[in-house]
Amino acid sequence: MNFSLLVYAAPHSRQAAETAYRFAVAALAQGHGIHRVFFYGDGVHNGSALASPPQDECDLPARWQALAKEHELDLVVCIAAAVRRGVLDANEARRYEKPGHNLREGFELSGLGQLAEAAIHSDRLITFGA
Amino acid sequence: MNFSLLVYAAPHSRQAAETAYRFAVAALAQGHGIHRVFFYGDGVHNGSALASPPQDECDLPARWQALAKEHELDLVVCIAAAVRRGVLDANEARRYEKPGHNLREGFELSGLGQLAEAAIHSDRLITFGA
Amino acid sequence: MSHSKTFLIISRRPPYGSSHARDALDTALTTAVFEQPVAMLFQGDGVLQLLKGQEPAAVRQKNLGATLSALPMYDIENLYACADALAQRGLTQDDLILPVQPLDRAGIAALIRNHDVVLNF
Amino acid sequence: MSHSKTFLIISRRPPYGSSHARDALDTALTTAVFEQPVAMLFQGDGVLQLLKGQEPAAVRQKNLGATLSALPMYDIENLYACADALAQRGLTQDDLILPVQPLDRAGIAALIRNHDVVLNF
Amino acid sequence: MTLHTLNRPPSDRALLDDCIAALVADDTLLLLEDGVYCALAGLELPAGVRCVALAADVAARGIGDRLATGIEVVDDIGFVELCCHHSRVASWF
Amino acid sequence: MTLHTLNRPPSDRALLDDCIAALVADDTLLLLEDGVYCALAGLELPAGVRCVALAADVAARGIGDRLATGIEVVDDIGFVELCCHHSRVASWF
Repeated sequence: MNFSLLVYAAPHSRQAAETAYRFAVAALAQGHGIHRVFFYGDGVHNGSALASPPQDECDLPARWQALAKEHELDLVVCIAAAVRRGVLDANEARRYEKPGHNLREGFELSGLGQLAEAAIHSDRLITFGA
Repeated sequence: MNFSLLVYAAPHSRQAAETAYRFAVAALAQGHGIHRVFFYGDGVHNGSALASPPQDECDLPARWQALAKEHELDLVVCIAAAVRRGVLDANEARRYEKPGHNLREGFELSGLGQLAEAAIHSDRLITFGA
Repeated sequence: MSHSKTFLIISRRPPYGSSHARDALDTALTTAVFEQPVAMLFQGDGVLQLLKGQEPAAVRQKNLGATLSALPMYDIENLYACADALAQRGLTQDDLILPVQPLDRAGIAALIRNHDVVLNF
Repeated sequence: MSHSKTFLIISRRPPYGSSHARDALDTALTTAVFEQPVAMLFQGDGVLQLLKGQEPAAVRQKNLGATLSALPMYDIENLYACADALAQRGLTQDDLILPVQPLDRAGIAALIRNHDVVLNF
Repeated sequence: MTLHTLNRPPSDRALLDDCIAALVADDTLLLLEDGVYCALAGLELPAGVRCVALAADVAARGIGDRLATGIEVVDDIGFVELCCHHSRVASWF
Repeated sequence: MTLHTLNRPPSDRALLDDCIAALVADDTLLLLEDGVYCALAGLELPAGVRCVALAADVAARGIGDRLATGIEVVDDIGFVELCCHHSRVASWF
């Protein structure tokens, strides 16, 4: 089966982001596919390259990145939600004339249409909300 | 009268951050002092240097910065809450070996003790929560 | 079309206090642009989005009600509201910025069952 | 001391689902380190933080209950819980990781009135 | 004298109940953000408690004509003044 | 057949009521995160609705011995399987 995930919660602030990650791990372990993970609302902070949790806490952005690398996951961060909240890739940093960028490698910024596309082309879309 | 503000909500996601800003403007306009604005929890995102809202939306990090410059406000972002959430100054970026930093000029990272100190040395502490 | 699904967006939050209502609306509009059939259900505090007379300039936000009233122009014409939520808040059609079909519990359950994708905000 | 105030931290959220409970606790501990008198009130879902037997390793979080049980060691000994919140959830002192004083409505109102600084989480 | 602020709608019944339970005579309850929806129905408050709603939030939500009787509207300046005239501020959210 | 997930405690009564109202026979209600506290009291669900709670969240909150009768516990693998066995997933939060 082919899943897509909508992650609508930030790490640390809400548990939902961690639940989504565990779901992704479990689904992949059972041999299912993950068409896309779409990060929306405060969920855009899952794509932070700068998040630096203490060593005894879960580093979700790093875990998503590692999982994506291992399984070639499509991690898409909603561009409109992200730029408002200060999550930028190099392109957007240039566009808004900002001194740096902080989107983690393995994530990409794209439009909300990618959520609709994911829902259309997956067997199930599961929302992890807050 | 001398106020301190505790801002526990991120811009865009929750209205409380904007309410806090309006309160600060109103208090200063009436001639009151603001001892400190302390940003905690998701409120740390008020200190983002990269937030890039559309031009017809309120850019709260920029407004806080301008208000602080005009009135010499002490804008303190809780360091523990901030580094978890990916809001770093140059020092923390070095400490965590991150490629960049994104704390806006005019804000500073410091410990939760600054909240206690603010409460002790202000006439009133007002929380803007979510 | 093999690659078409029906979407139901359930919007449960009041306007302005958080970004949920705006995000629900943006998702509905984007999905409609993708030419998927979209229905919206306003439930709980979400019905408060439909109130006439919103003036959010003082809180520096865009008028959500004005955008909502444009939904039919985007071919989002299946607009529903929880009848209980309207009644609990003393709201009738005259109070609302655009016409919505009130649904009872059974109607809402059927609405969910009749859509391929359900997105809650 | 002229520069001393009494703090009341009201913790209303359940553990783990959000960072509120952890932030309330960190604020209480930090304030105690600053040698200010700190009381904590667990109200609403906040009383669920006090339940014995928490094992949050599976959700990759630290044990909040274990930290709470250390509060008296930080000289935070004025620990209160809303009696109604405990009763509604069927909780008695035996279910809790540390002793707390149950307070009724009037007791909670008086507690707020008797502290200089009130911080809600 | 405590100023209590509340920023959640009345559907968050547990919060509203706890907030109201904490009110005593000479306290003021300030409704703001989504909390102004609590001003639509009459709230049963203890005697001697004043209830006010923040003007910008009332206008934003289009409920200026729907407030229950006895609820005053204050602007941001009024909010600041209320903070001055009470000994502490408790925020319910 | 819909899988409904709920991640808020029962004090969010308005959400729980709307979620329960949406359940019909052959649906499953999965309680997760703070939603597992809804498993402490018995929920009045329509006939033919299964109610399950996520194991990691039950353990985290120390409520394994307190679940109402009739509520099953599933692990993350079980969550994935539930998604497969229902035609859609509605998330209440």
